[in-house]
Amino acid sequence: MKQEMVAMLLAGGEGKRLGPLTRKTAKPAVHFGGKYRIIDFPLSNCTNSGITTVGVLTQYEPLELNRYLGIGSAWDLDRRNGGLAILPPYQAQSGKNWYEGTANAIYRNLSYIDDYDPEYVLILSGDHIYKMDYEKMLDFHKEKQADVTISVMEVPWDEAPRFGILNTSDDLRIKEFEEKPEKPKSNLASMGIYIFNWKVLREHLIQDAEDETSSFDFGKNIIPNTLLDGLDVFAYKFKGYWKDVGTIQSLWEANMDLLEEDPPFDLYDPDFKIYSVNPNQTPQFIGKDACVEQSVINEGCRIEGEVQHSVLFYDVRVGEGSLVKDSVIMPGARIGKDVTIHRAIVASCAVIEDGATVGEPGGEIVVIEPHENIESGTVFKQRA
Amino acid sequence: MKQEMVAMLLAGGEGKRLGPLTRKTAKPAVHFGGKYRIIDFPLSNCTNSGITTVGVLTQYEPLELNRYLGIGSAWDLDRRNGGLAILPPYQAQSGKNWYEGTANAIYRNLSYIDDYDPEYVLILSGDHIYKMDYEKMLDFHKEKQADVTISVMEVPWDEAPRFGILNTSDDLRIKEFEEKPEKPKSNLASMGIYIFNWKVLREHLIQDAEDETSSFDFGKNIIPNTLLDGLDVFAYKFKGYWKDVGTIQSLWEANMDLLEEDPPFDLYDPDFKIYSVNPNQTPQFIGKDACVEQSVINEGCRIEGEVQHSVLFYDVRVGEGSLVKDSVIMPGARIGKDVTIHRAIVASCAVIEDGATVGEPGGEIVVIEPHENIESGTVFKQRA
Amino acid sequence: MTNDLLGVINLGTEEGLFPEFTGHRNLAAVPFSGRYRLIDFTLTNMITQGINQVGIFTLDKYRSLMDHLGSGKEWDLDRSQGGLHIFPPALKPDGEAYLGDLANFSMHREHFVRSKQPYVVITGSNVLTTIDFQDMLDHHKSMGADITLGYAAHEQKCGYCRPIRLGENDRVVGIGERGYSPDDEYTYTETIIMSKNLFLRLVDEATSKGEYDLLDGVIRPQLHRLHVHGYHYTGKMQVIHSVLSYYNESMRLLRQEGIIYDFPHIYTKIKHEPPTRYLKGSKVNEALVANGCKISGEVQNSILFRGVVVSEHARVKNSIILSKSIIEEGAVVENAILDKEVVVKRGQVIRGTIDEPIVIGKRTTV
Amino acid sequence: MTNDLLGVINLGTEEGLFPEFTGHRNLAAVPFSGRYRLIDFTLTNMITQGINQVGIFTLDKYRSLMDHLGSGKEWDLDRSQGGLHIFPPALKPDGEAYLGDLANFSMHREHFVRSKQPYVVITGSNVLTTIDFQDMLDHHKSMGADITLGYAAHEQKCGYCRPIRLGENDRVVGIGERGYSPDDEYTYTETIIMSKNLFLRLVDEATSKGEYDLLDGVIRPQLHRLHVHGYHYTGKMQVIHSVLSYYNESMRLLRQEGIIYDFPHIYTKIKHEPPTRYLKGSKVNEALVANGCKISGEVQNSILFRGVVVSEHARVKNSIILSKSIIEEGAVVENAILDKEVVVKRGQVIRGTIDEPIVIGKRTTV
Repeated sequence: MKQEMVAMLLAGGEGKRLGPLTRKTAKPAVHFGGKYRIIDFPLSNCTNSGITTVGVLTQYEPLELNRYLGIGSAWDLDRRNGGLAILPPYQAQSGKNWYEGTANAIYRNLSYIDDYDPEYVLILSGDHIYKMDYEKMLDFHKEKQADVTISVMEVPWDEAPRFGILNTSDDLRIKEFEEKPEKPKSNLASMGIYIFNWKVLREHLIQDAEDETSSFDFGKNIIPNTLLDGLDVFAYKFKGYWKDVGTIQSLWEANMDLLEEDPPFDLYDPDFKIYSVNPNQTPQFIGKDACVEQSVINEGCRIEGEVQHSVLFYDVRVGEGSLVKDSVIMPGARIGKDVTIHRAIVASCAVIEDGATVGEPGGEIVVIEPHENIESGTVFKQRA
Repeated sequence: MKQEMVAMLLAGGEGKRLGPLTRKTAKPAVHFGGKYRIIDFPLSNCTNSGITTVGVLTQYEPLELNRYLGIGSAWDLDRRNGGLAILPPYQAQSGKNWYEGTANAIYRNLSYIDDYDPEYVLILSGDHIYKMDYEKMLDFHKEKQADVTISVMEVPWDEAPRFGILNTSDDLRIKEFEEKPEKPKSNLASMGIYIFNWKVLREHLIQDAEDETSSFDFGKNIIPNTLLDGLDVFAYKFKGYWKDVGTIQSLWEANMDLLEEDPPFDLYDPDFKIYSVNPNQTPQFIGKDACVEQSVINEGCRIEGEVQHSVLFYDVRVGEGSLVKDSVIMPGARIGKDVTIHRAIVASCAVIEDGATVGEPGGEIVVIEPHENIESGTVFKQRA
Repeated sequence: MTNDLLGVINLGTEEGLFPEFTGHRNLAAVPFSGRYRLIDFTLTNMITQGINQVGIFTLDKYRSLMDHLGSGKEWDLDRSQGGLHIFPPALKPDGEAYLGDLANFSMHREHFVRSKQPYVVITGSNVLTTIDFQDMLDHHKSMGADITLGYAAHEQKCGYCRPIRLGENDRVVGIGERGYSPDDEYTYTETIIMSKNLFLRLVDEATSKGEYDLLDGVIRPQLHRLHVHGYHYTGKMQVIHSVLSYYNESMRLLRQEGIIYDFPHIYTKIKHEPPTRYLKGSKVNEALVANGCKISGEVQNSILFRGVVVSEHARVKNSIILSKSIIEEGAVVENAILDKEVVVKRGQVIRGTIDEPIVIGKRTTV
Repeated sequence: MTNDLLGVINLGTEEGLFPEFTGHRNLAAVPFSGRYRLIDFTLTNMITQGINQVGIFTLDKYRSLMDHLGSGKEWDLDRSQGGLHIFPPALKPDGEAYLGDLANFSMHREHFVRSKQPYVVITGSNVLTTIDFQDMLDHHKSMGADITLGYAAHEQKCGYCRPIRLGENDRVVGIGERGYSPDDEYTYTETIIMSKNLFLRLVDEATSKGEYDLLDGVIRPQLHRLHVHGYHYTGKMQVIHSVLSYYNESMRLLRQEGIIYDFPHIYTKIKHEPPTRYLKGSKVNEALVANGCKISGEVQNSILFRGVVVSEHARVKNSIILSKSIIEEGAVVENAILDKEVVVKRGQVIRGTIDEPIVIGKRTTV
């Protein structure tokens, strides 16, 4: 059935800078915010924007992600027409090829998009925490009669050299795109969110695929080419929280952001819910001698100790006499008695035995790996 | 959630001998019987056997198959717990590897199976047309306290050298497995359907993966190894229709089998329905001067000419004055006026223009490719 | 993308239209055109236009409708947001009398309040059209209307339809009683669009005054006060309200005049029937045939629903045979409507006339 | 694999047990233990044991139950084969009186006939257990029983429960009236297993004789004639039938004695609430807290359902606060049950006693 706009979500990234958190899973499956995984944010944005056809392009360690996505029920994307589809690389008669770049991944799935005969295609990635109504971006795209619209954020001038920077005229028409410029002429950074007229994108993907010098990448090839070809490329200014959680430090920070009195990122807006797969846990239980303050805690937890300024995912146990502070504790982690944890990310199903110490006040962020076991009495301040 | 038995369906095969029918699609997606695709048979068998967790292993040209499978609704496998999962090859931190053989494909998805903590694993392929209640096979497996059970068919002795032949003792214990023996000692052929105790299979898959000389294949490696190790391997005798449709000739024959007065393969049993994705077509319309006999015709067809002893899939048009005989016409094919077709497989969306002639009585089976256009007046008797 | 229309299928005015067929099912559940039920057409028209929340307000005998619709999966309406809602009818506390469609709406007021769509589109199930609701909504907005009603040319001389009279600029100035007179140029298509806020206000006002019926109790009396606009629908229209209209509208399908070919797809409950088998000696012409049939005999100018058997030397002519009926050897069925699972025994003859087709009830053996 | 048990949840005997809470919902829809409704426990127990077809036979006010269950998706019961069926109650033609559970079953006889499972398991919604239905069925078969009833030790002195008296070999020789006496050793768990054929035969016989009730009209009078066997259930049991039992059974959860920890997962309607926020100065102890809450004040020995707000300096003690209720600054709630969306204004005090907890109705502002 025809769809006005189809979303393509690039979810094949390895996320190397997240170290142990992405050793066995793709970055979009990384946990965030006590309940979510990174991919919940673009997917919930789609649901909240009325987009019902979403192709998720996978490549690196997709098993956990596939399992999490299931048939898309959590995001109301379990549909007969459209809905969520997982699009991994595949073998063709011409040979077996992995996806070579973001543009190549989309190119290899032209026929998936063609099936829905869309006017527009929305390109997304699974790397950021943000809430955005893509329908408003599409309204802007239509109003400008654009061929391509790129969502942009104003970033502090001193951070601009870390981004793809767009130089625009007053009406937001993009004149120039510079990848990580030393001397940026603007502070409008591309968020890696694009709306294309499908006809235009289709042509450019085919051209790009034939170009042997290309790196088959949206930022490096497709966007510059549309500008070179003189197409109508516009910038859509987004205001709000938008955070790359691609490093341990930034992932920890983004979690800590949720603990402020008035958090800069609001998970509690009933008109823009963030959907996630429900783990079917009982309500959290706070014990007799527990003490919990300035924290975000999910279902299935059982707290007997002290939790201060921390984010706890579902099914976490904190034993008597323990202190968890300034930390992120991922699903299924078990924290014994008389444990002290400061400034740590404890990954899922890790076990911190009685009396162990993890991290220190003011120290670097320590990561305990998934299923890792920190033995009783150990003092673990930094990974060697 | 725990499942007693998980099914793993090997659907990555290229099906080379089906020529143009599998140029752009995997063999399990090939059309059969006016309404179905090959994969409908093992999937419907699962549904009818109460198996609700089915992993489908894909590799070769899976796009059409993926689209067809969707979220598994057609087979009532759109579930939150279990249901249908598509399992393509993927990139791990250790590198990118395609599936190297049937056993390798399962080995790479150990964690998928482990998730359901099953007692038993059923291995299936997407190559055959048959109806089978796998639960009865499981009952046999339990009764024999077997480690492995292999479903077998008695085949004519002169055909036995084409199969994997199992030599059994009187109680159906398998003593020997011979792949395509010149001088078969038995006429019990393996159907490529196995039930394993998951513990046993798991061990053998891990051993096999470490064996550099292995071809990572069930028939060549895993089954012989279980026999070598002295495990309890039993043969489960299946009686009924079972047909490999791996060649043009056998595919055509299996379709023709449905046209007999009492077909050897019954699609019409209300207690064992074959499920397929509904194309939402209107009822078929048989025109004023049409003539239809000894045929199987699906929804959405519109017949103005003569159809004799043929199988027509959905949304086929046959124009006035045309004759379709001893043929299989796949979905969306358009047959103009005054066309004559004998002994042909017309693939999906092919167009046979007015006055063309395809095939001849008594001739070889002719295949018209998907989307192929046979121009007006052409005489097409055999592909050069 | 998000859709501004909340779908409302109002079965609360379709009472007892068609007792030969609606004795054990409501009108919306009447099988039509080989594999559908009447409600499939309205539902399909809604969902293919992107309406993703539909409430069905029932009158009675809604159990077969619930069976048919199930979880709404076939229509992609098994949603956690929006989706399909079937509402039981509003009955007096003593259950004696049905209270009218206004009471139905009022009783389920919360459904409207909670939904996010700013407009409602209200239709029934027995007037089949392919009205473009989005275009009708655009028209509604651009005209600044309070209420927009669909109308079509009164070509069919339909005794069930309500004539509509238009003033300047397509403003509706009158809505007649059901019935055809040669003076009537246009007929009401039983389609209403208005804002949800106005709808709720009108329902609240009218129920507090004890009115029963949305059209007769609310819209008609206020034609002078509200800006009620007409929207001209020019596509096909099929109206099913009696045995004869059912029969004639079915026969139109065989002349390729029906509405079923105007939808890209029509969604319905899926039964997984195998394709239809034509055996040696079968002779079928001008027939609309669903799947799962087995035909050895003769079928002419007829509609066969799913799983019908026409045995050797049996003849079916100018007839409509519902699911799983069996015409045994040598039997003859002419100008007849056979409900589900009827068996016509060997050699029996069932013959009506074109003006008065005979109806054989469900599960009868003749 | 295929399951031999057809699930039947019989709400037809749970009338008016608990009017403080069941004024606008039926008992099965009463919220319990922070995020569930009573029916979730029986349903969860059925589906985790592989029962894939469940019919719910309602009494009244089933609309909120339908809202809760939706298409059955959360329980994986949105199936094309089997799945979830909710049946409206059998009322007299004039709608005046409910006709009893037997009439319910009889009216939907077709449902049983069509289903493929050879056995039925019948339970209610307000006696929470983790009975292993498969084991009970095996027991039923191995004993060659006509009917098997679950029983448990009568430890709770529950005034609602029915004592069960056993003869030799666990044969049931008597079923008492509701109420506790010190002589009663065992209590009926409201669980019945029998073959579908026997079930249908008993229903047919009894309805033709004008009986109303399955247990009292059919099983009890025939204890001498039928082989009715007892199945000893030794797990936990929680019975909810009055405000006080609701309160006490809730408080048991806080002492870790409740049934909720005996299920691997409990399935319920998903609301997508974010995790609960604890703000600076919050003091929470011995509390069962659902998601979406915001806690600045003090909570002790209490249960908070989804989306509850406890403002600064507010105190909640020995209480049960249902979804979206708000306790404003400095307010005090003690020994109380607050229904959904109650607002306790700044500084207000609500105080019941442990033996007579105060109940505040839905959407009340105090």
